Amino acid sequence: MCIVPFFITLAQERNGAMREKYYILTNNPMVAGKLSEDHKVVFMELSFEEILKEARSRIHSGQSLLTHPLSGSVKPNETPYKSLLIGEAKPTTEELAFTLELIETAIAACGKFRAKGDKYAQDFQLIDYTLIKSAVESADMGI
Amino acid sequence: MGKIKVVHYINQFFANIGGEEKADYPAELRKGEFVGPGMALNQAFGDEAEIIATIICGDSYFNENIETTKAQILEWVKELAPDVFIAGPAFNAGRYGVACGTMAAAVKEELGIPALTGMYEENPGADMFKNNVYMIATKNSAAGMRDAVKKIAPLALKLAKGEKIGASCEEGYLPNGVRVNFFEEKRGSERAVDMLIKKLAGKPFVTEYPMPDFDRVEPNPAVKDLAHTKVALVTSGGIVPKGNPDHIESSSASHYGEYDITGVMNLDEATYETAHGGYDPVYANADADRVLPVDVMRDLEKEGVIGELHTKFYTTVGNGTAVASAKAFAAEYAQKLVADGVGAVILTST
Amino acid sequence: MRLEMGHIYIRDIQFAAESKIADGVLYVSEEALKAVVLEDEKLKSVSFDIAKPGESVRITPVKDVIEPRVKVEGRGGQFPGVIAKVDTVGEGKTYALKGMAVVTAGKIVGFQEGIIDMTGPGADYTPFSQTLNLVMVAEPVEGLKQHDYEAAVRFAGFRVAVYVGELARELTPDEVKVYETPTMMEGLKLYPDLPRVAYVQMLQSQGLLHDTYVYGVDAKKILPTILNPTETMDGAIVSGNCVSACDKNPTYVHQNNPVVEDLFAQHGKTLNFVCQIITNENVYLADKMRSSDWTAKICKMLDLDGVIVSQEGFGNPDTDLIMNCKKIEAEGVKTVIITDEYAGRDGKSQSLADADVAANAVVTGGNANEVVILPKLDKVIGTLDYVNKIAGASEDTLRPDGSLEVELQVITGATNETGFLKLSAR
Amino acid sequence: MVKEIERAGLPVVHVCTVTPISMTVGANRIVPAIAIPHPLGNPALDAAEEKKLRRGLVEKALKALTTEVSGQTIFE
Repeated sequence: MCIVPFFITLAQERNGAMREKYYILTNNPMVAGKLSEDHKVVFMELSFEEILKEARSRIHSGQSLLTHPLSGSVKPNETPYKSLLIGEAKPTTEELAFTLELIETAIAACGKFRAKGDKYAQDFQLIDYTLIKSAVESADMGI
Repeated sequence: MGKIKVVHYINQFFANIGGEEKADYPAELRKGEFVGPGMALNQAFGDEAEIIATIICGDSYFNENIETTKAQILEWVKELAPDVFIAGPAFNAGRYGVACGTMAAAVKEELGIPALTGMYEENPGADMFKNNVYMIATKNSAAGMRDAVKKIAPLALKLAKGEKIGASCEEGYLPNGVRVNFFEEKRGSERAVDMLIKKLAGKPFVTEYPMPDFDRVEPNPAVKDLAHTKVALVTSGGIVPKGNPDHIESSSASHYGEYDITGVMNLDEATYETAHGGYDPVYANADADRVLPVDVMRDLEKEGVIGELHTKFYTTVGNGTAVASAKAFAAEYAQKLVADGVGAVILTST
Repeated sequence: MRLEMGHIYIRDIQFAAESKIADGVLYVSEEALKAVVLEDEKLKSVSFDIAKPGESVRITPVKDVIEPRVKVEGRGGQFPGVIAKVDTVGEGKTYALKGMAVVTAGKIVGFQEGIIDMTGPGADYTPFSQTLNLVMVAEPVEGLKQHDYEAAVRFAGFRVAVYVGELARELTPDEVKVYETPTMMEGLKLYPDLPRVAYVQMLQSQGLLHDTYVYGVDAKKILPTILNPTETMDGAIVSGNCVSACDKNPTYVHQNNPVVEDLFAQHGKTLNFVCQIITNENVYLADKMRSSDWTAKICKMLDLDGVIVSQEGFGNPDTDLIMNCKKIEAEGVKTVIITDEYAGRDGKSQSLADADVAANAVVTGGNANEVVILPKLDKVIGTLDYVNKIAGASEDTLRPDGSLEVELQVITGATNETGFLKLSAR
Repeated sequence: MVKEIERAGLPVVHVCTVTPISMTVGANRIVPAIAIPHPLGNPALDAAEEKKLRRGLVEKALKALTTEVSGQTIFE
């Protein structure tokens, strides 16, 4: 069911600027702390599954999902933290279908793993931070 | 503990009573007897198990009186209290396959007694019941009896003894949607190379993880006379009467809703809402017509554009992914729509 | 490119005053090993231990597994761009110490690394219960950040493997295997009517503890490219990935890639093993688009007939795997993909996070959610108190009788997605 | 789901916001809807305007039901 989206055209069509306007949606305090000086960060005190559902609602209302919701081999619920890049621009129908399938599958995947409490919150925050940082570097690179 | 007790279910043909002309043969219990394929099964059990009774029933009799016959047979089986119940094998006989699947699933689900059956993968009974009860894959005719018994007997013993059941390709049952680990002869990379060589040579190969198949269904002819057609509304948006009387779950709902809208001209905040947890419910709760357009359909009905709006609508809640669409429910309520004389359906999704 | 691979079989490891290898026994000096590790001032202390197949020993948390090798002829050395200087490797003569491994363990982060059981049911699910393991447990200096500690332990592991490998430089191998990859034109002339086949290897590349390095370059930063498969035998690809123990590729798997091995076995007979193609699995969706487009383009430009695609990790890479499969098949190149599954503890959930009808030829390494009971073992090398933090382990992991009820996820290499083991599922 | 209704012999039109998903699940007659939370409506409009919008969509759906199609067709 993988529809091939065309992100590159998405960026060029709009206002010509190669940089795509996006913000970071996260429930990870470290991401909010480290990235909010030079990036727009929306921090919400939500669980792993709830932040995915929040991202889904924003996609439903016309924004774009720019990162994979199951990034990182640390499993959903095993880590309480999840950050995602949300694009301000309206996705094409193909991109909407593709990213909806990703987010719905990620939400469904939460049921497969057991929550583990957050004795290692600091480590989980760091992992999630480096994952989204790698995406931010790609996003800032200009496409 | 003594020999494992087995009860065997077969149809009129395999009981040597007769073919189609005897398909109306009523259900019969033969205690202390094995019949037809029961002989081969009993031999295969050796001294580990024995068939303590055989239940025979004509395929027409069963399919035309499903509820009563099922209840009667369940009663017999309950009283016999076997360690395992075997139905069939049915090979490619359609009605026999459905009867075997129905009985094996009923014995397992309602009596909690281990049960299994066997049939050809294209038997209609296969798709219906392979995910409910273990079903040995057989050839498409009784010529495959020896091979079927060789697989049914060991699996029956394992089920009776409560042993761990291996993967479908180890035990010989039709894949039932439950992934089970096992150790292959060759390592994964070697299997991948073998598979690629076959695929390149156009030779058949068996994938180890079948992708969900998006089979195609041809479109029905267009509606000829809309002004005299009954049109029904169906939605996957989870619209239900206020308060969700049937408690339809907010995701991957286990059942669908059927609701009567006789005399209902419009859905509003006081009377209807959405049970679906997969999207922001505010707009659907404020006016459910935004998901299920009853108001406009009533206008079209009044203006004679459509014959009539069906008095019932059907509603489900999927789990959001296209892959896991609610296939089973649709087959059921589609039959009801046909039975109620519906000529066309508008299906709305969020 | 032609490489002679000399196999030297190690049948025992012992600590001794002086390091040497004599008739199959590795004698190694703890002081010398410690000196090699503590060259890096970011590491405060290190301890070594030996775990042998069949012993009642559990190693956890496992960070990486490395096979000691030494390059005796040809350009460059082991782990180019990481330990040895950058140079094109994969030709000449290399010796590998078979039947043993260097295993690095240590607290990088308080979770996620894996378990190796040398005996019991757990031993069936990891290739490293069959090797003599020289285990290194390193401790960081106070206040060292995780990033720096991960790198320090990773490099220390490679240095130890190189030190041990050097001991074999003057020996004569017990067995020699020759691997040769012809250039494009040579290959065409040699095997005009054999199908042209390549191996597309997806490398984990998402962030701290999720990285892989190619000649020292972080795989996140590469565009898909081609390698001679023999380059991987000299450590061209190394693991910086220690999450999801069951389906990450330890460096040992990169050095002994089973797909490379099994394609070479058929090379010149039923197929022409043209080359290895490497690509990544980034977090940013547009990166996935670019990398899968690029990989399919390379397959087309090389006039390939078929490829085997292997992934690494869970969830996110499923999307790249299906994208690669779809786009390569769309170029008329046939694919077989290797994956593992997360079908839930009951085996009933949807195994992959993505699916497509093009992926009609799949090999699976099994369901990583399946639960297994690991009995209490006499000795633990590393630390056990992290075990219920390891992926797939849950609060009630450590049971009263000391046994562990865990998912296969926690066992190093259990459902490896290069097809290293025989575990599968249906 | 839509396939089961078609298989039962009933012509069916799928009014769906994300048409590629409708294509994947096998619908033969597809009408693009407005948005996921309100497929046949738009809360930004006043009641009369919104009903007119809904009417348009339903009429397009009925047109799809009365049009012969040989394969999967999206009625823009």
